[in-house]
Amino acid sequence: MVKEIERYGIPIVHMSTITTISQAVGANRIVPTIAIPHPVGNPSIAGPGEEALRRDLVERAVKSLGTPVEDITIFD
Amino acid sequence: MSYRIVTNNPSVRENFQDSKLIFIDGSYEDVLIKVRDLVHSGVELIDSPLGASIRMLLSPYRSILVGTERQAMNMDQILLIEQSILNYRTLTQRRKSEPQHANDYAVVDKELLKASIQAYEDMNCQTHSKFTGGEFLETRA
Amino acid sequence: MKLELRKIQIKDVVFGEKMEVNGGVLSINKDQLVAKLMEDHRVKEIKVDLAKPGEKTRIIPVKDCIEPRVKIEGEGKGFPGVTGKMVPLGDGKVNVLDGAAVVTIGDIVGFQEGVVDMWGEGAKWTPFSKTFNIVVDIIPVEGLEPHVHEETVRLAGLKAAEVIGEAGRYAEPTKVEVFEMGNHAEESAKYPHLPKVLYVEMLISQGLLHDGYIYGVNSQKILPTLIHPNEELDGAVISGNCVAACDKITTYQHQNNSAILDLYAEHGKTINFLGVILTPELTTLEGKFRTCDYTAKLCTMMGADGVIVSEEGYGNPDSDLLMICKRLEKNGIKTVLITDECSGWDGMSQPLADTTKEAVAVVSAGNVSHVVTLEPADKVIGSAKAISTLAGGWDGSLSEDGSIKCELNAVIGATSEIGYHNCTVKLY
Amino acid sequence: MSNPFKVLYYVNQFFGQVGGEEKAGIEPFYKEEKIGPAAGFEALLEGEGTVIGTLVCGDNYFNEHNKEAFAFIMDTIKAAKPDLVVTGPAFNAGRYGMACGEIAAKVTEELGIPTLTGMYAENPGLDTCVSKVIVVSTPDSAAGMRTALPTMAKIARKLAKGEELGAPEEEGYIPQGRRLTVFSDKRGSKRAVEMLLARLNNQAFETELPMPQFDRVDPALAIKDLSKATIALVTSGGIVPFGNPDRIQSASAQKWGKYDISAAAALKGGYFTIHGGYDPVYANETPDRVAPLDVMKTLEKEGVIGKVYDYFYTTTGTGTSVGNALTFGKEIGAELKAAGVDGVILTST
Repeated sequence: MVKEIERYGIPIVHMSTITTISQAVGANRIVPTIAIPHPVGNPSIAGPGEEALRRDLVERAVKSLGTPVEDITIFD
Repeated sequence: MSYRIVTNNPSVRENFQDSKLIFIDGSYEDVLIKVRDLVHSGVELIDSPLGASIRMLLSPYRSILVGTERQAMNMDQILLIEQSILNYRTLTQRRKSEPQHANDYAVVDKELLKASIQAYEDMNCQTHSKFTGGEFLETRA
Repeated sequence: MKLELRKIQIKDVVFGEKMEVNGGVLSINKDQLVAKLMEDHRVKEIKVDLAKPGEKTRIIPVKDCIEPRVKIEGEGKGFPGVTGKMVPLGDGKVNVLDGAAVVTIGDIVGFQEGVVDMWGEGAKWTPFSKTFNIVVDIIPVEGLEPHVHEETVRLAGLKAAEVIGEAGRYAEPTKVEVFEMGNHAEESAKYPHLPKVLYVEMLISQGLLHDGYIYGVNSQKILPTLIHPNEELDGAVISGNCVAACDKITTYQHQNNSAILDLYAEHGKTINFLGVILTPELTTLEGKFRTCDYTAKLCTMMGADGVIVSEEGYGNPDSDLLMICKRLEKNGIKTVLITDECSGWDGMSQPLADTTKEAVAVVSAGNVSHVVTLEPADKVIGSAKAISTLAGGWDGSLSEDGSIKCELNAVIGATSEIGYHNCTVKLY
Repeated sequence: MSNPFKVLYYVNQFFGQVGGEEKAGIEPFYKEEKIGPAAGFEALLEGEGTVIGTLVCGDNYFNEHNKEAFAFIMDTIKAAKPDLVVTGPAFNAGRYGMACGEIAAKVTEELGIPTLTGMYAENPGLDTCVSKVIVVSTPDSAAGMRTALPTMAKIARKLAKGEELGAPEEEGYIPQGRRLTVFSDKRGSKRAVEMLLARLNNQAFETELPMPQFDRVDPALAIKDLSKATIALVTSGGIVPFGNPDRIQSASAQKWGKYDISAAAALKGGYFTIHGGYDPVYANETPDRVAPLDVMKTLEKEGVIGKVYDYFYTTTGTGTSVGNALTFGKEIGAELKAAGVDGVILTST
């Protein structure tokens, strides 16, 4: 899916826990996430801590879209 | 050195202590899925999930060794088990079950398990596996 | 080491009074053979039958194939470490009943396939349709533990080959093949400019009906080991009746390992053949690391420029195969793999259970899921029950005229991963 | 001699002799005549087959009014009942190739009529049909008509008679991706030794089992000004509105969903997961843990990004076939492109 969307020339960032899979499916911008059942959250710190964590991850993803890359780049 | 056996083989259930077993009342694929869930939660995958012969891939029973403790998630092991499930489905999609041979499959599965446990105990080490075999194809995402 | 394989071409096989070869006709004294095999108190009954190329005969379920031979000069009677006293192999003169094979059958477990058709469509797919087969059906006493049952069948087959091999003791060979190779220093001095090549032979080593043996040692218990090609050609490696019919290495195929023979043929001409590394295919991931690292290390230590790696089985051994390849290529050793593939009935699925980009040179010995149709046989040696297993794999596989649709998977030696057979895969 | 088999031919406006690019918008029409390459094609069948008619459609019309074009084309073919449908050859013409490929694939799949087309190996239309229909390999321009048509005619005769085709390179068609077991004149070990010798001597060799290729796409250009950018949120984590209105499958998804989130501040409270591949408890508590709409809306409010795109897209990852994942990506990407979306965040479980 990643590649097909990027083929339209739209930058796409893949937020995924298993970065090796992201690479295998052809993502160029990758943000590693927390865990498979909750990639952008962490129930064990539910509350403001979790919100801050999610914001951090999403900001990283947004910034990656504004960052020129030439090859697979992991934003961690 | 501790392990648990994820199995749907009744003959394995009869021959091993309950504390060693995660018994699945289901199919070979259900065993793989249980192993997948465990690996995702950080449990070590000790055995390769699929057998070494096409014949045993058609077995109704499967027993797989996993670790006992949750550790850091191992991406390569996750890839391996995920890919194994996909391969398993491809390989068995055309096959019928062979209830007449269930007992034989149970015996061979149990014997292969014993060999695997022996190999694991022989190894006498506690390092965590870092499987970096091939680059598994993945269809996720 | 110098091994002479003195080939006595067998043109026919008959039952007779004596054990002998006369004018290319192998005569077998059935009673003598049966009596010898019945010495094992675990054997309840032995049935012996013959199957010749072209006959409408089906043999099923085949456990192992063994070439009958006798050593007429040098050490080693039978299979040292298994049926005979332990001695090193690889030197001496051996009389070989070329074109004959002992084929063992019998239910160790009911689901075992393994068909050899001596005629028609089925014959094309197995190399053992071209041999004169002495089929030995081994029925053990009841209540044997499965490992003991397997061992009983294994030893009976090896002994049968030994007893029948005696028939060739005084026969004149039709051709003599000499395999001679000095130590590495000598060979490298002789051929300083030839690239050094090793052969890595992987062996399924995972337990009941998934084992191989080297001088009687279960390969589960070894680190990868270096062996002289002559030793394998002389019977040092035997099969453990693996359930993988199409891609197991039968004992016959170890005795006549095609990868060894084809590398030997180039030795001193285009390559300097250094030897064979036997590598176990283990079940545990840690075990796989150990053997794959060790195999790559041996190849590097030996200074190999090129390596051929052959697999046995399908599934988890694919990982070993590719892990070895990856390590060798990273060490700068050019590697060629021989494997078979499982790309589904339509040939559209991913062929291997694993993949690595370093595997740039791969020989495919066929798709194990390729479907073939076997005509009804006039005579079946073995078990009709096994045919129903063969035919019962999926709906509609047994048609009204009695022909069977089955996957290559069930045919002995069809997709041999030591490259013993001619199957390959083409992209359509 | 039996009756000649009936061929229905498809061409675009150019080969249909209607006109060039200026006529690319014409609607499809059908004539019981041999138009353009159809005439030459029939002659090459040497009396074994006859062209009963030619369908002509403008390339732009086909691609822009796909549904309407197909409705007419399929109805025409159903009524004409040909034994074989031939489209093209399209050479390297992209839009024409898409039409030739899509029509050939759909006719054989839905009507069970054998089809045949011809293309240059890099024509983008190839992907739409190569696994389902025989595509004759042609040069990249119409100058190759003279070589393409005889090959197509030869294969057409075999297809119409139900004869099996030989290997792709012998027959002249593009490999369909089926790996078939055949016999080699050399045993496997001999082939391995020869391959190794070639490698050792730095000569060319051909692997018999190419490793699956990880096709790569060049990274798209970065967004210049994030504060003006519209960002879309997509997930393969199976997050759907309560009740799963589109009934998206929990595994092996056959479709994707699209939901208006322009008025929502977060997914929490209106969405849950139907994904069968992971423990759903955490995602059901707070679906934003899988698809972080809450944070994206905050960033929108703060002006870090210009806007969150009005729709959120979802599907399930587990077991979704590669083919489906490709289709989903293409379809979703096309919508996002059309809507002028500047960037995409895709989350996976």
